[in-house]
Amino acid sequence: MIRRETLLRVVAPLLVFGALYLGWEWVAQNLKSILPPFANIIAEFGKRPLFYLDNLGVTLANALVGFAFGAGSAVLLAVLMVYFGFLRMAIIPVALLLNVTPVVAISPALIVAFGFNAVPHIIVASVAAFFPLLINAMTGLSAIDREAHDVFRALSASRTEVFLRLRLPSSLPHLFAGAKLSITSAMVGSVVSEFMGTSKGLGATIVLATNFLNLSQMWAAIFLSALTSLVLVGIVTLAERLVIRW
Amino acid sequence: MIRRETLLRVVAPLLVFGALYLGWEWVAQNLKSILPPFANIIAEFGKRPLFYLDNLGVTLANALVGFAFGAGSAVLLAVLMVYFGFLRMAIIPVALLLNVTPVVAISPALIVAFGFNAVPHIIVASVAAFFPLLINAMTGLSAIDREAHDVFRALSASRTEVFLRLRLPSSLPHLFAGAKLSITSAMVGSVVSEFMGTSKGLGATIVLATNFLNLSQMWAAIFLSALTSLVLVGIVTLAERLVIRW
Amino acid sequence: MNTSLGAAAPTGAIVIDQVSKTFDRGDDVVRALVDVNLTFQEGTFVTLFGPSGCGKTTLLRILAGLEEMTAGTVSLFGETPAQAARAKNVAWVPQSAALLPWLSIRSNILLSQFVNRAADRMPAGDRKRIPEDPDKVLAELGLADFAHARPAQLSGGMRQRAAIARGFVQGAPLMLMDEPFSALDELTREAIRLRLLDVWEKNRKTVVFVTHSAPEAVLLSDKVVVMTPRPGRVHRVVDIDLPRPRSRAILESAAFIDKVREVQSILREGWEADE
Amino acid sequence: MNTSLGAAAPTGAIVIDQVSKTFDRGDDVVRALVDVNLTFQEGTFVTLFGPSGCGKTTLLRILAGLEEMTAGTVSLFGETPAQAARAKNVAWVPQSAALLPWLSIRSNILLSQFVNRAADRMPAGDRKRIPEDPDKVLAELGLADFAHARPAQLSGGMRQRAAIARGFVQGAPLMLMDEPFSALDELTREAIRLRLLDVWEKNRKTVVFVTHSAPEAVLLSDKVVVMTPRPGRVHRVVDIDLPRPRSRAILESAAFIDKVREVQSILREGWEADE
Amino acid sequence: QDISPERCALNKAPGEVIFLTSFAYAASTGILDIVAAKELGLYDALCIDLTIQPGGTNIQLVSANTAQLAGIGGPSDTMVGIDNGAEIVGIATYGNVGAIEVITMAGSGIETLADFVGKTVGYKGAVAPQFSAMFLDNGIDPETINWVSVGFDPSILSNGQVQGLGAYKSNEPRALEAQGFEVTEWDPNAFGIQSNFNTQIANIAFAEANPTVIEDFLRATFKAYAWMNESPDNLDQALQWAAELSTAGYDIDTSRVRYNTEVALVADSLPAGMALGQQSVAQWQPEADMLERFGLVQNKPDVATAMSTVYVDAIYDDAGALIWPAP
Ligand SMILES: Nc1ncnc2c1ncn2[C@@H]1O[C@H](COP(=O)(O)OP(=O)(O)OP(=O)(O)O)[C@@H](O)[C@H]1O
Ligand SMILES: Nc1ncnc2c1ncn2[C@@H]1O[C@H](COP(=O)(O)OP(=O)(O)OP(=O)(O)O)[C@@H](O)[C@H]1O
Ligand SMILES: [Mg+2]
Ligand SMILES: [Mg+2]
Repeated sequence: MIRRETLLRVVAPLLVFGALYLGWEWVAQNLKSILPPFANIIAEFGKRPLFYLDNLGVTLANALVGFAFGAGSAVLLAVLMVYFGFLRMAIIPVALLLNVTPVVAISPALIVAFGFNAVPHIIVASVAAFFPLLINAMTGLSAIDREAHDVFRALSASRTEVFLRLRLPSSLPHLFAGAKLSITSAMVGSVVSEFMGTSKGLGATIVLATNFLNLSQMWAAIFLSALTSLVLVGIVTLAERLVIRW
Repeated sequence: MIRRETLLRVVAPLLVFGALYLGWEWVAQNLKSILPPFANIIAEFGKRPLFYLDNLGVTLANALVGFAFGAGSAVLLAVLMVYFGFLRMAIIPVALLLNVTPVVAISPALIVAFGFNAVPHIIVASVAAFFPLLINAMTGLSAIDREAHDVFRALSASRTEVFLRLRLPSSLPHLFAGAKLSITSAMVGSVVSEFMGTSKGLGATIVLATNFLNLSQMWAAIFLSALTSLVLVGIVTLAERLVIRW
Repeated sequence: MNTSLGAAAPTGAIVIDQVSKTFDRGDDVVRALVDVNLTFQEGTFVTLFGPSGCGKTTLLRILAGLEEMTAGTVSLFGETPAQAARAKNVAWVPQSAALLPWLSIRSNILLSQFVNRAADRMPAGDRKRIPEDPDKVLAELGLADFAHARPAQLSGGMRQRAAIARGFVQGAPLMLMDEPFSALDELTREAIRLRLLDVWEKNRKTVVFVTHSAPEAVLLSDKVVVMTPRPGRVHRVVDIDLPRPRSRAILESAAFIDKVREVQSILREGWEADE
Repeated sequence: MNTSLGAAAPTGAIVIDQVSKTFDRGDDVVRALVDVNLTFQEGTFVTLFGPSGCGKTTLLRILAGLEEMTAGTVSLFGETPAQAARAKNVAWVPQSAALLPWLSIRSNILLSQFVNRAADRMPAGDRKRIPEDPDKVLAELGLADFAHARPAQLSGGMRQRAAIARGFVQGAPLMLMDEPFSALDELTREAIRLRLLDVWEKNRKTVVFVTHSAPEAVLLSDKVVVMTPRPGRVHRVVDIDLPRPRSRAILESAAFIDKVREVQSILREGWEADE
Repeated sequence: QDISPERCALNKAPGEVIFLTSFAYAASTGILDIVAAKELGLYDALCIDLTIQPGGTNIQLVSANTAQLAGIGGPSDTMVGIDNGAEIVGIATYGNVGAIEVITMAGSGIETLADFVGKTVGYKGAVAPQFSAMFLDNGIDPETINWVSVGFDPSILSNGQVQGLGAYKSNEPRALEAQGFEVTEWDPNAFGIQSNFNTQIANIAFAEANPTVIEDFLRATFKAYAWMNESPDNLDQALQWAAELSTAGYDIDTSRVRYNTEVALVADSLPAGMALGQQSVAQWQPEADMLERFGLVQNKPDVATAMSTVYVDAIYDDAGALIWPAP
């Protein structure tokens, strides 16, 4: 049974990816200016590995720094929001509004404000990372076992003690779930922010390639960014397994 | 107590929005090319109400049609995935990959493929709407009460009966939660897709305004899209209240 | 232990013959039931009684066709569990009430009429099921005023009564109840127990009932099947020969208290023999 | 009903004086407790017994300082509940074990030492608490082999024993237990009951215990406080004058069975008077 | 060092100066000359610490002084930006003729401007007022045309996704011809619409505070422009530099054609007595009138303040020759 399950888990996606591949190649053969042959994309990486590595490095660095800021401030705010109802009611509408705003549209303004350096890209990545973690952290930090909380309260445990010994560990599963969404958003945000204001990074690579109709390069950069996101999610999942062992 | 709570719920966000407003005005006064005075944005709507209404109409139509397709196919797939484990394992990796791909980057290719009409914009909106609803629908459709399911099984209820009388109603809270995320994504996707391939819609309005530093118009369009998203979420919430009365 | 409750095992009986059940749990194998043999005549109230993990739920699920047995056969008045389920001839009352929160209580208890209509079209001769009037059942169980309420508006005890009502309305010749009162407090439990006794004594369906409570088992049953765990076996079947109809008064009687003590010590004896 | 269990109410006693508690529920007001008066001497095992909703949990939470009373006063050996909690002089054993899943059992039962260190620095004279050796407590409760296990690896009964161990390790002069066995099955429950009896008879802390089960109340207690709901009042306090130490044998004794029946009928009497 | 120490100090004072290209590192006048000047070290020689960035929202970025210099489409863009409050000034304009036109496929059935009604026409960024004027002057309401914003791939025209395409005279028609397609060009100039192309803009405050930087930026740029015109090898060297900067498969042959086409447009349209980059009110005024006519500006543009002739005039001697080295 388990054997069959494992097999399925590998075969099923392969079949779908296979079908997608055939569809892709058909388009690449018949509508040349839409998709390049898949082999060309792979060849791209072989041709200029350092080029892709460099640009990935820039994007990834912005994404990770942005994630650190966005996720950090989201968790911090969530903590404060759990303790101060006022803050909760104050922040949520603003966070909601931020979440429904197309950040890409604001990225030019950020470049104007912060110049041609990593800052605007990091800000976009942070903003993108912020919301999913805020919501998850809030849920996680609020959803503590009521009876365990009673045990702490009956011992007159301080707020800090309740936080460190109950709230924080209880919220870890939610925090990791949020982090997975958040790091993907940060990566996508980082790529999209590079559509303007820089000539480095996967986003800039995509734009340049689009301008010059270099489809292989464009798709190579798109896939590279998608795969990197998956790897990042994988790393967070691994960290989760290491941390949450109960 | 309840009175004070309600007051807080209104006052707290007002305070934050007030602070944001002051910050905004400071920037508008001191860094003219980044933000326009807030009053100018409001004035924009007064000056050309029909212009904004027309463009909003285009964007909203694409977003809603895209939501209908994306959400519809997500729910349909989720249903199939609940019944066919093979499909579940096949689709999830593809959906994940799709979710981590910056759709904006693909929108030019879609325009090339589908031409200068609403189709590419609707596709972007659909793709954006797809993932959140897929995940939520899957969770909702799988998470049925085991004991209620036993009751159905002991009656030899058919799969269709279990689906219609147990799975579907049980999953409604999840479906609505997914729909809220999904409709926001569809709206943002619709706006962003209009950055290219059309001269109509809020996205196109933003791009045009940005090119000529028409900041009031740019921000008017951004706010209009954000507010519309909030209204859409509100409508879904209302529908939820009407449908889920238990 | 080979326990047979009747010499003959005609169509009008429940026959559990050499039933075993093992679960695969990863590399491990859990023997939930080993060689269970039981026979009950129609109209009997049987209680499966035993400590946690002795396989009570597993056996009940096998009768309901919710679980496949690993070995052995079961006949429910001449049908296999699967056939009986297909004909809606088994009513299942789960541990939690498991009502559908979006339906009114009345719609909830009519569930058996909404699903598996094929069973309703079976030739009248084959049908062993006589659906009951939902309003009558609701009234008997003290829920008449709540027919149009939603489950969320009811207390735990009322919800559990509704779940029992759902079983009765189905009108199946066999009713299976898995610890239907375990989530309730003692007083509510006592009240609902007496209700069940009352309703059951009027219609006398065959019932297989699971409980952890010796007084509950003795109060309700004609036969108490005492089971032991690791692996799950039938330790002894105790006949409860207290007169019927029974009422609250019986709870104070010496015969009752003795029977409870007997059942408890048989349980303990099986448990200790096992340890 | 005004019930006083001792003429004098010295420092060495728990005095509950005219305690009332109402909850605001929207526009509604729920009277959970009305004019409760109780006095217990140190070292007494008291059980609050009564139907669901009679305010047992509410009273216990007031003693633990988890809930404010609306009227009245409480003295726990001369301290208010808040003061007692601040000095870690009250051990709280909740209904579910509420262990922290990320800590080992040993770390879990040491919780009282990890938090509120200020209480540990109080002048020795003020300290009423004598923390116990965790390993000794684990051994007494049969958990010695599981000191380094995680809660998820334990059965429900073992988890509940760990929660009780956590209470004992704290060494507080007053232990409050809210239906600590209600989630367990009857046999496990009986075993853990006897364990508790055993350990308690060795150290004789003051315990206020809540249960729905009359045999449990009678087996463990010196005094059973029978309560009635709507609103929650003390109906009668029953002295359980069975000799100590008590053992499993007592369960079969006529005196025990009579006491159980007496408590049950007092409960029913309060309940019926109320309806 | 081709500059006096005093002037060098002045040029160094503002620190890093950012120039935004109008379109990546394309082989256009106003982009390639700057890339070449940078690579030739001419800015360094004049003590300007110049950084080249591919642009985006150039008007906004220069107005905010996030970048100091940028190339944009032409005087119209400059004046619309200023009308919206941009603090920019035009410092030089390359071509005195429009660089853009509408193209259609030959034989597509579009024979007159009237045939555009109801057709889909692609544009980049915004619909150029030159196009609107061309249609309106010929009795066709531009609103009856379905304008869509497009990217830079001209195959949407040959594939039939659009029936018309706003294009650079130097680029898309040439590219399509190279692929063997025949296109019809609808040049606003031919329909009597006077315009200009490629204006370099600067932040007003920056320009006023650092006039020597502006002058010497133009000086070095035009020096490189001349150097590229000196020999095909020089041009190829410059194209090579641009190719290295743009990471995306720069097509040098196409780019050479493009650049030469633009240089020809610039040279052919240069009014008598003016040197490269020089501009005048007379030259800008038709565009200002056009903007006003189409309501693309809220206030009548003041050409005299929208551009400044002082910087570019200062780098030429009386004979119209570039002064090198700098004073
Ligand atoms: N689906 C399953 N997979 C693996 N093991 C199972 C499964 N269901 C039951 N078991 C095991 O079979 C044994 C009998 O379980 P069962 O639930 O029938 O006991 P029970 O008598 O109903 O216990 P309880 O009183 O706790 O409900 C137990 O050891 C249990 O762990
Ligand atoms: N936080 C609360 N808000 C409102 N009402 C409450 C609250 N806590 C308890 N009550 C009400 O107070 C009454 C007493 O509740 P309590 O939980 O003390 O009863 P109990 O005797 O412990 O019942 P059970 O046996 O079900 O645990 C009930 O009517 C209950 O609904
Ligand atoms: Mg069970
Ligand atoms: Mg309680």
